[in-house]
Amino acid sequence: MQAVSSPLSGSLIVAAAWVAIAALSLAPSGNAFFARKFAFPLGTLAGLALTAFGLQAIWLAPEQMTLPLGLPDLPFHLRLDPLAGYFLMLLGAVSAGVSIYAAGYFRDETAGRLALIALEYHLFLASMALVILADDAYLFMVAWETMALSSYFLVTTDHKLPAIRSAGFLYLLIAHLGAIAILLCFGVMSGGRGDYTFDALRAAELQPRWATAAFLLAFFGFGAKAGMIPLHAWLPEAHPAAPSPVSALMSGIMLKTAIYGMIRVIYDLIGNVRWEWGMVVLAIGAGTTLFGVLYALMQHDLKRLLAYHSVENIGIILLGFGMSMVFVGFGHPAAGALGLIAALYHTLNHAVFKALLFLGAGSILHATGLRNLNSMGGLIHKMPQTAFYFLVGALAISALPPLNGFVSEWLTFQTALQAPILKNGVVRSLLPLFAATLALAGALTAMCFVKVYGIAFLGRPRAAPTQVQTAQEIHDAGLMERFGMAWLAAGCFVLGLFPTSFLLMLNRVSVSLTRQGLPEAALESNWLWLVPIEPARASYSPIVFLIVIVCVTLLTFILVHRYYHGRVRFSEPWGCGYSEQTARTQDTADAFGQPIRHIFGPLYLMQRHMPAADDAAPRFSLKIHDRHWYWLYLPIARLTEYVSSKIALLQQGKISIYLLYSFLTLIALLIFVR
Amino acid sequence: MTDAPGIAFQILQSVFVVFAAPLLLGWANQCRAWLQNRSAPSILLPYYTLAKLFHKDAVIASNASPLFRITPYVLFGCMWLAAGIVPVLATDLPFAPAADIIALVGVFALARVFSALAAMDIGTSFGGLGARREMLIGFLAEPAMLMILFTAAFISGSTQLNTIVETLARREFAIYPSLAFAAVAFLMVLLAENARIPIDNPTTHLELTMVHEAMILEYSARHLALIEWAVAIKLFAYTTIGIALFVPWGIAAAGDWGALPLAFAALAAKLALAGAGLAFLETLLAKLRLFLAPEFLSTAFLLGVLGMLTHFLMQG
Amino acid sequence: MGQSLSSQLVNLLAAFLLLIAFAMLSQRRILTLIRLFAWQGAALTASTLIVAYTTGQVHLYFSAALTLLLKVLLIPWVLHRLIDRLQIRWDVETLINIPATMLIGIGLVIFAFALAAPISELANTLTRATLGIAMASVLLSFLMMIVRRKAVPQVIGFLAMENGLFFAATSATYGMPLVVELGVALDVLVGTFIFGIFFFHIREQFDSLDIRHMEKLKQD
Amino acid sequence: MEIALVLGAPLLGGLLLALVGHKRWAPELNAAMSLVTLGAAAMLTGRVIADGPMTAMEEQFFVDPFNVFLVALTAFVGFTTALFSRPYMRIEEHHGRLNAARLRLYHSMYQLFSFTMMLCLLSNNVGILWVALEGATLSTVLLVSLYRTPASLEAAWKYFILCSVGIAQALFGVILLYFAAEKVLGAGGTALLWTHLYQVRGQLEPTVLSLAFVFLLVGFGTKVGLVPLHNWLPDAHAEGPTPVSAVLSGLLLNVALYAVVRSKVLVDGALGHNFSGGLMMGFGLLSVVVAAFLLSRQKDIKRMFAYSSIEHMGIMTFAFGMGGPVAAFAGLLHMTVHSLTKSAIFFTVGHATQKTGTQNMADIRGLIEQSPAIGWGLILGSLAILGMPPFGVFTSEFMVLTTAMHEQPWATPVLLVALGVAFAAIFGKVQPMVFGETNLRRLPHPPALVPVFVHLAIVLMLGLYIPPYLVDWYRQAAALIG
Repeated sequence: MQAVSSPLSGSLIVAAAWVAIAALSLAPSGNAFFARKFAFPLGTLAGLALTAFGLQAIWLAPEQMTLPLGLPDLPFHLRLDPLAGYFLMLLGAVSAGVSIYAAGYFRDETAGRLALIALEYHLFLASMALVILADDAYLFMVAWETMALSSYFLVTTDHKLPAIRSAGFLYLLIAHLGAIAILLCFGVMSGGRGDYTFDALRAAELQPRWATAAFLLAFFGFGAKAGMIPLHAWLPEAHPAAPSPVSALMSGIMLKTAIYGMIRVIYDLIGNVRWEWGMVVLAIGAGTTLFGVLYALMQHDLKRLLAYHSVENIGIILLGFGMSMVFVGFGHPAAGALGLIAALYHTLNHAVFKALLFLGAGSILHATGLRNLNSMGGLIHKMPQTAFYFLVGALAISALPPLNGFVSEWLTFQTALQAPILKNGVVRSLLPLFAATLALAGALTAMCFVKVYGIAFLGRPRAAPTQVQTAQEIHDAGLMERFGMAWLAAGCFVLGLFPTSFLLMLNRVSVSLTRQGLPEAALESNWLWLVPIEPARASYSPIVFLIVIVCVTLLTFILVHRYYHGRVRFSEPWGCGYSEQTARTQDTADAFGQPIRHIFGPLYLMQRHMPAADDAAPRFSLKIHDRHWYWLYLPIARLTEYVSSKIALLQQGKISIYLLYSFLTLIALLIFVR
Repeated sequence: MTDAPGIAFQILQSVFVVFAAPLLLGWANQCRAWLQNRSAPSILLPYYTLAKLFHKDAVIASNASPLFRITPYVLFGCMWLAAGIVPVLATDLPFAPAADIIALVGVFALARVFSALAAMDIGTSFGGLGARREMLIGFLAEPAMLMILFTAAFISGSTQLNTIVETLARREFAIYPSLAFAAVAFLMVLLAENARIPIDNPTTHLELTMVHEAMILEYSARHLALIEWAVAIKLFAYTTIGIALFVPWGIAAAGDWGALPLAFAALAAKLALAGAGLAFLETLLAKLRLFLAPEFLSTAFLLGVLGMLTHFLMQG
Repeated sequence: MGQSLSSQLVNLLAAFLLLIAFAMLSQRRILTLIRLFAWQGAALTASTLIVAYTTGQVHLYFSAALTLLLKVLLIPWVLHRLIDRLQIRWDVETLINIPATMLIGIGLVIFAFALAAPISELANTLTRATLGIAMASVLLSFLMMIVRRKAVPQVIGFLAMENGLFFAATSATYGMPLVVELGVALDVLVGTFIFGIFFFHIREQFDSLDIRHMEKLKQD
Repeated sequence: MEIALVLGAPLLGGLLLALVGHKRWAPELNAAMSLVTLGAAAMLTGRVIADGPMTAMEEQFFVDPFNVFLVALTAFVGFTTALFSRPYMRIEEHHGRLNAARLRLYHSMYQLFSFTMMLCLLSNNVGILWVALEGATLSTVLLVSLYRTPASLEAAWKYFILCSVGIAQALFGVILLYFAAEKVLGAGGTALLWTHLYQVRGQLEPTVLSLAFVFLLVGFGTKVGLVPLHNWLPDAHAEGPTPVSAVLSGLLLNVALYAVVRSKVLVDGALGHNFSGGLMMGFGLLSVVVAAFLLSRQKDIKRMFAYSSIEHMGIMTFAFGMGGPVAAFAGLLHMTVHSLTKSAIFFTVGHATQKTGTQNMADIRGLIEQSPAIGWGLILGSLAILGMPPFGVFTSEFMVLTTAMHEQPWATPVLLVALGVAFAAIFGKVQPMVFGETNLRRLPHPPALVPVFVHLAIVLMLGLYIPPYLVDWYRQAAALIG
């Protein structure tokens, strides 16, 4: 029991358990018995254990361990400090919900597919745990790329669809390019000493020039994984392509490992943060936020829409992180700690609600076979429980109080409001503007989720019956699925209502990273009040908030029913008295985004087909293209193509020319020797 | 913070706001009628309307979901909560620390999201249209509102309305150019958020122009009454936020019974002016096309930003 | 035979070797080319014999005998048979015209001499200057392989290059150890046979030994 | 004794199979002979690891950790390839692409090829090494043209001419080396022996050696496939039978690189500075970059993986050029993992092309659907060769790159860009072949896929854990290379 009592060895055992589950899933048995019955529930238990170890580790001193694996000069180093503990908790808690959901979701897969999914799924989890535990560059890279690889195979589960193949390709390619940048970053950080343990990297004192280079590389490399612009292109392709629980893992957790890496490298390994870096992060973060939400509004594929929202939320996390860097760079560590806490809190929040939303989307997909919002409608009647959980997720992601999304955005705003302590006038006035983009994004997100929820769950079914399985077949999610969603929905509430306990945890993380936490006044307040700086400056109490709002609403309800009657008559919808009200007259997802297209028109590359006045069968179609393809990705592809076409000219098939090459090489070398 | 007089004040204010809110609406309508040379309805008309609606039988579309039926209560609750937080009569209310200005904006957003969802529940063309337009206005107004509030927050160094009001009310009189910008922006946001001309027209049911009314078309009787009431409270809350930010003088401290009459008088005067001003503006302005709304609101947003920048510039 | 005489003789033969290399470079007729190749072998044999005689290295006699057998008799004979069987007697075509080739060749000779000069200083053998000539003839053969369009002259070029190498080995170092020389000779022999097999295969597939037919595998 | 067996088994096998190579059981005999070689190599390895370097037959042969490592690798891959070629060649015969006579040639030459490589590795004599390397060309050239199609003839012809000419330059280098060594060691047998040359390397004439190294590099480098001397390589790989492609890529290139590295050690000793290393790094880098960019233009699957071999030989050349214990270790490790992975890839590619009847990548689709093992083997192998962890190729690349970062910082970004381009190219081509819809035919004989997964498993293990005795062994070898 000694081994399990230490969080580090405990976490390692969990990772090993996941690997073991993965291996066992492959064991040939009738109809993938193990994978079907045990793999995912066991994975859930492991996830819960990991949550406990992570929570424990936040409060303990960092712990290190070396495994006799890896390179001869660089065996696997592991380290569990509060930051890692926090992310392990995130991984464990969210994956527990997703795994139990997956246990139900994958019930009906064929044996071969199920075994593979269970294998890749648990390898994916284990590699993420190792990314967080890694304490040397080699193990980190191995775990990092294993994570990319296992998720790639998960993404391409339905590889017969060409779109999914190209999504998988793009995903792994960008992931690999990012990994190359990260590797180079480690190289820069080691500064030529050739020691690649994180301890050595931490100890290295870099010249500002090299530190900036390392920062840029890390930002690029991890940003590619996190899906920040302009490296986001893979994300809206790959996340929807995967089976829904996997999408939930990818959006919910995998993106967060990139955030983890960024914080680990920039704050912990490089150190001496400069405010200019923070401005870069802020600029990219703001762009990512707006881009993500504006493109999300244009989507009618539910999972794609959610994927774009992941882009947006990464932007929000980057905003908090960037502000933190600016403050730390200017020598205001307390404000910096607040920004870091806001970013980390949003990381956890996003993990919870985005996983929840993807699971909800998965339930819809399972029940109706639909991903296109334009064909959905009225699902709240067929799947009320899913509808409830999805509503929780939607409210949370829209940053509405008293759920969790609001708390972290609130903290980010509070960070921005610290701007007056900065001396630099430009930066000081820019920070609130970045906060304004956050406000804009928050409101747009609310709009987007009104669209999603209103169109998918409310209203009347839009699709003709032939398109959908017949109405009777649409059923609510199964028990396991509901359990998973309930777990995550509960997470949305807990994180939203008890932020103070998490604030203390995060304060500990921040202290362990930057040796500086929140001011005393903030920490002394009791659990009821969330106070980031001091009570007079800002406070928020979600519990009081919730109680008041529930009481008031109930009071109203009771009063109304007490003093008046509760009579209700049911009838056809009124609709201003128009008689022709069919399901087709409802707003579609595309219609809902129309004002946004109108206002932000230049941002989009639209391909619209408008029906003409005399069209017999009028059809409106709309395709939105990402401009990044045209100014970034395709030019790079063309440049590569061009270079290789020029190099290919070397090889014309003529043996005389080949001999000439050898000859000239020889002559050139001989001249060189002389 | 949670002493007995404080709680008494809190309850007093909450009840006061709920019951006074329709009065402001009635007053504004009356003023407007006068200004437009119409014979004015009674100032109490909103109360009569509410009473009438509460007595009627509710008619609900047969495909309505539970969401549709709880929304009026949620709306009403949200607005009531907002009214409890804003320092209308007194500062230092016990509930006030539960939510600062950002959370206040959050409360309004919550209400907006619920009303938009309810609008889409029945599945009529109008509901979707209204919800879409409402969210459009919302996403433009919300950042502008935050910018305005940030300006005030920067001046007072706090996002607690309490602290802001106290800082502004108890200080020596000074002209803040930044607040001037913010005030104009706030006015614009107020008009937009409360579905007033030039963004929306609360008295129209024309499909081309209606926003808020389109969302509540399917509601009737007590549900409609609650919504209408909530709308009135929202207007009241916004007006009092404006008062708290820009002309806070005369407000009492919680538990200070002596200052209360003065606070009442000051509030009544300020609200009467505000209602009249609202009516004046609505008479003067014409309804904008829907697609000019973004221009209108982005102007508000820019004014808010300008106010904030002015603050930083002046402060040096 | 004194040291100076033998070294003069070797130098003379070296010059002869170089001359033949040039002649091969400019030669258009395939039969003459084979004949020149045989002559080159003969010169090589002679020089090896002289070195062997002068230095008394016994294994060089073997080497000389091997050269005579292989390069003067066997390979030319095989080549003759081949072109008889394959009926290729037409003129040799080149990719670059012959005067230009010759000019490049002269440049190469100068280059090789310049390159070999500092090394020749170090040599204590009687034939110090020959290293440059050996290198020059290797390079000239290389050039010949580049400019020829038909398979057979290319092979002859390759064999001539081997001659140059042998010459370098004998004149600069008094020959490599015997086992190596035997191995090299075996390789050359096997190589020639494989070339022969190839000629037939190529001929069978392409109806010609023009290597322009063999430019299909390339990048596009 | 073991040396005699390592050399004798394939030689005997070659002669035997020249007589009976057309029989039904010839493939089994082929594999059996390779197994004997493998056993002998294992014994030899054990002995060298235990007792240290040794020489045999009047110092004509010698074994040290460096070459015994390659002997073991060559014997192992030689054996697995023989296993693979058993069903492969039968299927080829079944498809009518080969007849009994050609099979006899194939089997005989396969063994002779093994023999020449072993000779090349074990010989202490630079001259014999040269002879053996030329012998390796001669024994494979007829294998490349085994199908007697116009394309295969063309490929074989280019292979033959370019490699022969190249290797002739190496002979000149050997002569120059002898010329220099003779002054120190005296004429006669010992002046060409590595062991002796190594001892006196400090006294050799630098001018001559630098000149010699140029010739040796151009000569052996042609066989390594260094750009711009590489032009024979893609053609020969693409047109020969797949087992031959596998051993060419997996083994012959290594052996040629072995010769280059041996020469480098001598020259560095004589010159006292890293002249040869600079040249090797230049060639290595150029090879990596050019090959990476050419990868995306390939249509033929074997040709593409041939370019990938060029790229990886470039990485190894770069690593050895950089020198130092870590880089040399990485180079050796890379040799191992590249051999294993690349041959595994060629095994899967072989069966894939047999299933589809084409080497054109555009026509190969959906392997994973019809034959999961081939599909998984191909995609995992490709990802491994592209340097995806946790496979061992990443391990060595990591070591090369991290060493380069402090030894040659300028080269690192270039290498990384090339690796990125290579990734996009290969992965972009492999994925559609593996995934998607399919209509493949069944093979008349069950394919041999055990070798594929054995290779990949070893590579995977090396990515996560390098056993201590292997580390020790590599370290000893790396110390020899310096």
